[in-house]
Amino acid sequence: MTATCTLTDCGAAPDVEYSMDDYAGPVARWCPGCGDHSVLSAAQRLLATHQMAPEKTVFVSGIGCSSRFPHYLRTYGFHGIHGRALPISTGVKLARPDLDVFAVMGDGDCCSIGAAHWIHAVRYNVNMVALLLDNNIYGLTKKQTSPTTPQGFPSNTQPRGSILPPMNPLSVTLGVTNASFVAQTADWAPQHLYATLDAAYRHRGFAFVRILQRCPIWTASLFRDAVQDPAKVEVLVHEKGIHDATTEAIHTNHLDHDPSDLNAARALAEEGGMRLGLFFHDPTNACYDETRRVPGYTPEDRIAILKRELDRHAV
Amino acid sequence: MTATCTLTDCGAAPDVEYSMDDYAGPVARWCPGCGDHSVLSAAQRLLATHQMAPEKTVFVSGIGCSSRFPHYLRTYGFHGIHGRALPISTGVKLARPDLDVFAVMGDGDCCSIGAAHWIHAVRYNVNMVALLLDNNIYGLTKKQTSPTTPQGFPSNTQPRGSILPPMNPLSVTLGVTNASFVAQTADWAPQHLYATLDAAYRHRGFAFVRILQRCPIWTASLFRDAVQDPAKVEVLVHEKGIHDATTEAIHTNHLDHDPSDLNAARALAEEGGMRLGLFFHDPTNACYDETRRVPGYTPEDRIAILKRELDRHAV
Amino acid sequence: MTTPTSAPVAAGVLAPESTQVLHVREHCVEVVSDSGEGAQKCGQSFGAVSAKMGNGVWTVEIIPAEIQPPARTPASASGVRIRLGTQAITNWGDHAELVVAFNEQVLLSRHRQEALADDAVILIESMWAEHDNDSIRAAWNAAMEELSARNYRIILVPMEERCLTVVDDPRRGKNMFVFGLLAAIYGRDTERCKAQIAYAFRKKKPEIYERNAELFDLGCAWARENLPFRVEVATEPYTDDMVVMNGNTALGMSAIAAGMDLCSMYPITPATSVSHYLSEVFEDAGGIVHQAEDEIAAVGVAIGASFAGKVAFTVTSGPGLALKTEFLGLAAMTEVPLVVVDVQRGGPSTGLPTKVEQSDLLAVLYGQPGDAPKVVIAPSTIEECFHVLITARRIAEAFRCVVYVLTDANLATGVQPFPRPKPDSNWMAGPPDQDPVPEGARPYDWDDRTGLSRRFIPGQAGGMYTLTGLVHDEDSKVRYATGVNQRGCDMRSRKIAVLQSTLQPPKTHGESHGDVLVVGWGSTRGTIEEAVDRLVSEGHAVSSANLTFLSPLEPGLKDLFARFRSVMTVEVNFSDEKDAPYITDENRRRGQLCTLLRAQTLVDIDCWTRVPGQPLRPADVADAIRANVRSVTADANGDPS
Amino acid sequence: MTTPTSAPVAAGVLAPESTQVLHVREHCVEVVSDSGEGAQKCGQSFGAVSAKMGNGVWTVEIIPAEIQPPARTPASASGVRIRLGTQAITNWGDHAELVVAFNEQVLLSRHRQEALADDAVILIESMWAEHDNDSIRAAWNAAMEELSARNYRIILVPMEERCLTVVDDPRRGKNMFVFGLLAAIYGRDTERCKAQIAYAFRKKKPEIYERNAELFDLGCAWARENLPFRVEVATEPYTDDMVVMNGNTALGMSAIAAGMDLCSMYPITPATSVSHYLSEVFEDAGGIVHQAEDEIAAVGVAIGASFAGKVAFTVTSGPGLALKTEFLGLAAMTEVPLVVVDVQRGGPSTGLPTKVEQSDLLAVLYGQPGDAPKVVIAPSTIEECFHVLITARRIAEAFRCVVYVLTDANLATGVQPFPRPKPDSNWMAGPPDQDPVPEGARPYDWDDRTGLSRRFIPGQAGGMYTLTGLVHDEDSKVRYATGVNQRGCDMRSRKIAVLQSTLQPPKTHGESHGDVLVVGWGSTRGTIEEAVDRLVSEGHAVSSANLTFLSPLEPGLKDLFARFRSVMTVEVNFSDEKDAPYITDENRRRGQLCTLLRAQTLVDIDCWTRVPGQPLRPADVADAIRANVRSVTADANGDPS
Ligand SMILES: Cc1ncc(C[n+]2csc(CCOP(=O)(O)OP(=O)(O)O)c2C)c(N)n1
Ligand SMILES: Cc1ncc(C[n+]2csc(CCOP(=O)(O)OP(=O)(O)O)c2C)c(N)n1
Ligand code: SF4
Ligand code: SF4
Ligand SMILES: [Mg+2]
Ligand SMILES: [Mg+2]
Repeated sequence: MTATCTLTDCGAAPDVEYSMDDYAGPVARWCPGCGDHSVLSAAQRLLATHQMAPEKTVFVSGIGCSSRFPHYLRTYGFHGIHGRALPISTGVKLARPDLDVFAVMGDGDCCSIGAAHWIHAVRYNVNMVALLLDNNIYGLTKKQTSPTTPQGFPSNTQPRGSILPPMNPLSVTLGVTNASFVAQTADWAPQHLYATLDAAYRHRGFAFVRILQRCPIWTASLFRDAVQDPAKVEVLVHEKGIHDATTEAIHTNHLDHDPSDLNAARALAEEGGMRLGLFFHDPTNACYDETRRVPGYTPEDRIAILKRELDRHAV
Repeated sequence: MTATCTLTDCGAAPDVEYSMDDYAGPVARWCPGCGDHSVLSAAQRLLATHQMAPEKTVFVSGIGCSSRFPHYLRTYGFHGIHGRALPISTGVKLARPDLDVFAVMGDGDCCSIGAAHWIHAVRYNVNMVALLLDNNIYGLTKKQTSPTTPQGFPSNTQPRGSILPPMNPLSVTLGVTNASFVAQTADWAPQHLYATLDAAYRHRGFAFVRILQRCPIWTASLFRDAVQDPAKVEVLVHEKGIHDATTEAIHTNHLDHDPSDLNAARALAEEGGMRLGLFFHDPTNACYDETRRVPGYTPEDRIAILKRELDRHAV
Repeated sequence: MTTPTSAPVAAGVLAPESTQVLHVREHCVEVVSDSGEGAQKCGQSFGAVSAKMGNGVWTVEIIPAEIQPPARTPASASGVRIRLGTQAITNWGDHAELVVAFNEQVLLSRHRQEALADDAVILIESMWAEHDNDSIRAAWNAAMEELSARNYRIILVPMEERCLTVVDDPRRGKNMFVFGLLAAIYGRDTERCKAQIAYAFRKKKPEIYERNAELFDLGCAWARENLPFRVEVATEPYTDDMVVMNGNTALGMSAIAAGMDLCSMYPITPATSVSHYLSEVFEDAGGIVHQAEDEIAAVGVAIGASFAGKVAFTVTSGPGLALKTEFLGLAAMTEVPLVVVDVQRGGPSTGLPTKVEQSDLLAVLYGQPGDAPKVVIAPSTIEECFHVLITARRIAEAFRCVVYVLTDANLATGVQPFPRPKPDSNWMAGPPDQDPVPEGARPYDWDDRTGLSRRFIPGQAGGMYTLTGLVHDEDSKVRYATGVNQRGCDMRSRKIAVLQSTLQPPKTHGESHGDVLVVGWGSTRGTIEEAVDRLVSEGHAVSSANLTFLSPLEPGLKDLFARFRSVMTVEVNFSDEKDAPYITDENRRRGQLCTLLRAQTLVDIDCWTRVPGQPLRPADVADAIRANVRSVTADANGDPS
Repeated sequence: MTTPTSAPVAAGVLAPESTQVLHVREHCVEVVSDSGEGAQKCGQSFGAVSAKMGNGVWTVEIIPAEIQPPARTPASASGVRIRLGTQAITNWGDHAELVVAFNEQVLLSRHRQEALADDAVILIESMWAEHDNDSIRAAWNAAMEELSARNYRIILVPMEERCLTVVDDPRRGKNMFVFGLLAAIYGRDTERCKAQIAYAFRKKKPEIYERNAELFDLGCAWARENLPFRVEVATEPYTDDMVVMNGNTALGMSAIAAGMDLCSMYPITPATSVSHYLSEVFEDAGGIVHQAEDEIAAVGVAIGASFAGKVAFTVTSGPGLALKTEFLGLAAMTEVPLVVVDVQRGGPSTGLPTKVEQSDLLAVLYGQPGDAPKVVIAPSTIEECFHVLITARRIAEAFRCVVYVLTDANLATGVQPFPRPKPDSNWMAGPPDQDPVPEGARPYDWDDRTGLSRRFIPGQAGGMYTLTGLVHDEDSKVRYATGVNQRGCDMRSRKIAVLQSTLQPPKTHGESHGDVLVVGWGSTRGTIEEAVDRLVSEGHAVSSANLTFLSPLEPGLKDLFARFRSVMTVEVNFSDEKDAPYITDENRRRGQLCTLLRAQTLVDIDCWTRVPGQPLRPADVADAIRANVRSVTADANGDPS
């Protein structure tokens, strides 16, 4: 998301002014054990690492448990409407390329009602970070099936079990022309989560991060195995990928994957299984907010253009 | 789309009652040379081949030049609103599995405003045929950039040339979990077009067909080369694929592709170039209209259930 | 028995022999706990048993904003108010007279919202007063200080302590102990209570029932031994069989009773529980609940199904309704029969998702660009919720139009007993007509006088036509010639007038003439009527009228209004206050029904509206009416006003 | 010169010396061809030259429904009506007095739509009468038969024959030949015409200009030699510099003049051409046109940009407006300044995409569930289109609110000269405030009296807050407590009353009292005023008033209405006819402004509305007013009415 796209050099800025606490808003109101807490901490750490000015940072969200996110940070925030975080963020970044923009979405928010914007945001490749907090359920509205709910898992709208196989947000994103950064991480792997956000932030373009997120209230069983047994998780490793020594030590299943290989990324995403890491990265794609950037103007410039136009329409 | 999924045996039904003309509505009002005419003929031929009863067949569309389609057929038709052909068709088929349902969409209709429904229709895998008439432009509203407009091609909203690389509808569709039939054909290859519609109709599930469609008014230059030089087009061939001897004779560039191989299909779609044929086919996926089918009921059945429910709430 | 002080408060000390029995015709009790401690299950069980024993009952849920707000904070308050009566109870009343609170913070929340009567009796968990944790004790003392501004009678109950004798984690059990308290106080039948507990835990293992029954007994016993009062709300045995449920369950049953085939929806509070209920039972009855990818698709699927001859409806709330705007214009234009249920919630935009408001009336009526006439019906009781989809479905099909059913969060979660309906096969739609269409019939063969026409359904031979949202003629052909749009608009609008000609003028509650007529719609009915009754008993000439049809409006309104010296609406939506800065008679933005009635009748109708995020109280409504009565009377006396 | 018969019709035979010159103060001419033959370019060029020579001009496009409908069918009729006057022309008038038709089928289309004066002069391509193709000849004869019902004067013109002397394919050239005809008939200055041709083909090769100029000369010459009449519409030289453009171009310039930064849109007729125009020039002026994936995203991007401190607007029409409903509720709730331009089109649903209607007023006002107060402005001339976004932007920012600008297809494509505006830097917004927020300031620090508050913009240190569509307090914190929603609603509504207090009462066109006042809004203004002038000249006491602000309504309406014995609105939207079956005063659905004014003023305002898919005609409006005058006068005389 910055102008540089090096994935190395994740050290903190030399002259630390803001501490993590400087980014903290009111106490987060998620349930105890909710994975959203851990994403919030990682975001605070990211803000501090990069010493982002709170007033130059905007977190945009939709509606859902996860979309309460901006309220718990001391940056500018836009808690929007359900499914529409991405058009709002696009507007913010188009208007103000000087701001750092993050979008936080739930799985219903992004993959169901917001699906068209999601597809198109990947195309636009606006320079921002998009976080999908995927708890495989509609949390806030109390347990309805979401597009990522595992087949057979019962909910209040599909009490006999979810009818469809779950949508794979990674493969959908990877199917969209112009995808430039696609990664997956998990709330219970805080080091990996942080490293992923950091890589996403450093990416110049639209960085899409799916975060597997625990919801102890409605989908407690879903990630339990993976949380309890690190061997159930495979970590993608590569020199061009996301590096985190702690994660790689805890999860001993490693898979070498070159994130510049789109076909391999798609195949990997398709296979399913629980894999954390950078699936795809192409730092060369043009960013819409850059290609569309127009020079500033003074009122006099505008008056000159208006006069030209009025001349063209003169009687 | 029928209960059988054999792709062979495309001969006409033994006892022909309906002729192609029996399906003809009023004279089509597309421009001379518009590719939509050829899709209409292919559809009429398909209807006749399968002797579909006009009253048991429904063509649903959105809004656009292409969406005028249902008006020109003598079946039931639903000329809906912009971008929403797929929810309407889903409703028709869910309610009435006995009807044959077709959706006809433009590239703006399906890939821009209708994108969320498109993604989700692929997931639902309702047993129907979806035709994307892709002229790479907004036709009806007079030349605005569409998601599939080639980069650099000027339009009335992007007069300096389309800003983004074009979206690839095949790769997006192939990225969606539960995709079951994805093919591409062209209006100027009428035999191939027909063979593709036939295969799509025979497929049990959601058959997505992208049809490259000429618009001589706004995008006359776009397919000119491919139309004039059959060598510019590559035809996918395979025993499990779409077979049409005429097409294979005209277009001598053949590529062997097994449509059951999803990764290969994605790689092929990604490469771009002009390829006609069956990219992917999986006849085993469950269809939402079948998994959701509920037994019929009599008023007495309902009364019995209501009584049970009232008992549960009795004071 | 002690008055609240910041000092520790004594537990009930009076011996049972001195027990006072309060004989009342109605009583209002609240149970409130931290979210997750089960006050709602307790309260609803108590309400259900009370109904079964023959009391009139109305229950209202107290819902926190978050899924799991921090414990021991006012924001965590979760629970239920149960208002009991000898006769039917139609609303949540004014203030709670008895409160059972699991901690002092959730109690504070109710106190601050002015939910409690000035002399309310409060039963509260005793453990916090002497808690090991300093800050908890401090919080308790501060709360007691704050509460001392009122004359509450606070009684400490050792809930935790008692429950620990049976369970390890009293957070999952206190609620049944409290149920026991209430059963003892109100003299509820133990067998019925146990049956209710068994029902509440029907999906759990039998041990769970056992343990909860035991806690219940413990609560009963404690109350019998320690509480110096009982409340007796006389019951009048039902003559009819009765059922008890909330409005959303009633709507779900209504869908089955109406012969609906498909409920197509996208989750949204407070509408979703209609589909939760239906998801459980609809498939047994040949129905489908389809959860679509968004609200646009939800209504699109319903319209597709309806076009194909099935009976479909969609259910939503404000933000979802907004998204359906375009598709609902198509349905109106193409005369696709459709039922839309809007369970209204609070606030503009995302607003107050769990709270009541009646603010979608004008959006429903006028939301569509272009002219899109429609039918709008608002049930005003849970019983009407049970019947409303039967009527709505019938009108939608007979008039080929969209019928909106407006309920709200108050009806959705309010629980009330009503006479058991007798399901009838005539309530249901028949299977779609599949006979060939008669020679020469046309898909929009409008009757010139009525605008009505026969609907063609796919499968009907000879009926093939293409439905379109473009301007079309009788053959459903797109035609832009002058006159074609005028004719289509005329015919679609005419149907509404035809329906109006079949309606009855509204009945008044009270005399059919007088000083003030209060007009309302929807869930406020019970509250308004109770307020009117109070004014009448004070000797005022006040009546009310409830409008069930909002489009078309019921006939005879102008005549009705003329029989009163003043007419006002009472609504749970926004209006400018008359005397606020900058507000004049000319620029005042009025209540939604008020606006509608003024345009239609030209009567100078006033309004009293509030958007408090909770149901109106009879006392506040009575005050508003009283002010109106006063100004009418003053005017009549020539007093300066 | 011959009267129409089914026999061949003679070409103009009179020698030039017998030329009659018609001196008129206004004249109405149509050019109509098959779609694709260029009648629009011809007519618009003629209109522009006429304006430049000092005539008042109004042009209206005749647009076929399809991109390329079959040639030689009535559905193919494409063209333009140009109404010229000595003084300003404000509307398209009643009937065309001169028509140039490229074939008899497109002529029939105009005839059938009653577009032509009973004694219209018709210049028509002669080739079809003697065509080789039997069916064409038969069609010609049938058409002549049908046309003979009127007193048209039909003159055959050998367009094809003459054009073939210069070009091979006269389909691409006849239009400039016809321009030549018109130039000769109306005595247009050749140099100006040539300059106009050069402008029309500025993007083509120079040869193209040469050829078209030659065709123009050919047309002039043929007319001079063969046509026995000329029309002279006196010009009054402009005292001001003038410009000429259509309403959508004017809106585009207005966006630049207002200092807008972003136009975020999704294509939809008839709004899209605003963005086409802007796409060409906006980037030169620091602006962006963003074509979003749908209308929801379009408004979302605009709201995001506005939140971030830039000045954004979105432009759409009915179906697109419907899709923006939810987001516009969020903008109202969160007080994001935003301008929404709705170029209204015909019909409900997809309706009549290219045709005029004024049917979105109530949808704009009431579309959002919950209370969403807003400002609504409707320009009534092309000149007002140029200025409207300057006002709208200013109000949006000063009042932190959504301002809707309602225009329509008639303004969008209508072309009219007006005094050249003098761009002013004060019209433009300054750059977003990036200074730190003062200590203690709050993001919704509503002034209690006015509801106004200061807006915080990202980049302002110390201003960090989270905007939310949930009910929120002054700090933008989500709060569900009683009173919070009421207060927010109050404050947002109050601003509208404050704005109203700054407005002037509307001026009347004509006397400020009398028998009938006609109230209108938007593009019908010119037509209504012309109709009123006719009635006044007949001796009737009739005036009109045009409302620019629809929300808040301008002050003083009740007083104004009281000065007339009867008030009626004239609108291009639907209302039930008073005397239609089943329609009563009680159930009648009235025009949209009429409904609004009745609710607000309680005056018994009548309406005359039509949805013909074309602009209203002064003659029809005059008839409607006349009927109203008659009933007022009859009432006054005690006649039975
Ligand atoms: C237009 C609209 N539709 C529906 C809703 C109701 N709603 C609120 S959040 C939500 C889904 C929440 O699920 P998800 O997006 O996965 O977020 P989570 O709560 O799980 O974090 C829904 C359906 C709404 N607020 N607005
Ligand atoms: C909600 C809505 N938005 C916009 C439009 C205007 N509109 C009509 S067709 C169309 C796009 C046409 O392009 P495409 O879908 O590619 O179809 P084509 O005409 O090229 O066949 C648009 C934007 C509309 N009718 N409704
Ligand atoms: S319900 Fe689930 S997702 Fe929502 S806050 Fe609680 S744990 Fe988190
Ligand atoms: S504009 Fe293009 S797509 Fe539309 S009908 Fe004409 S040729 Fe076909
Ligand atoms: Mg979720
Ligand atoms: Mg297209």
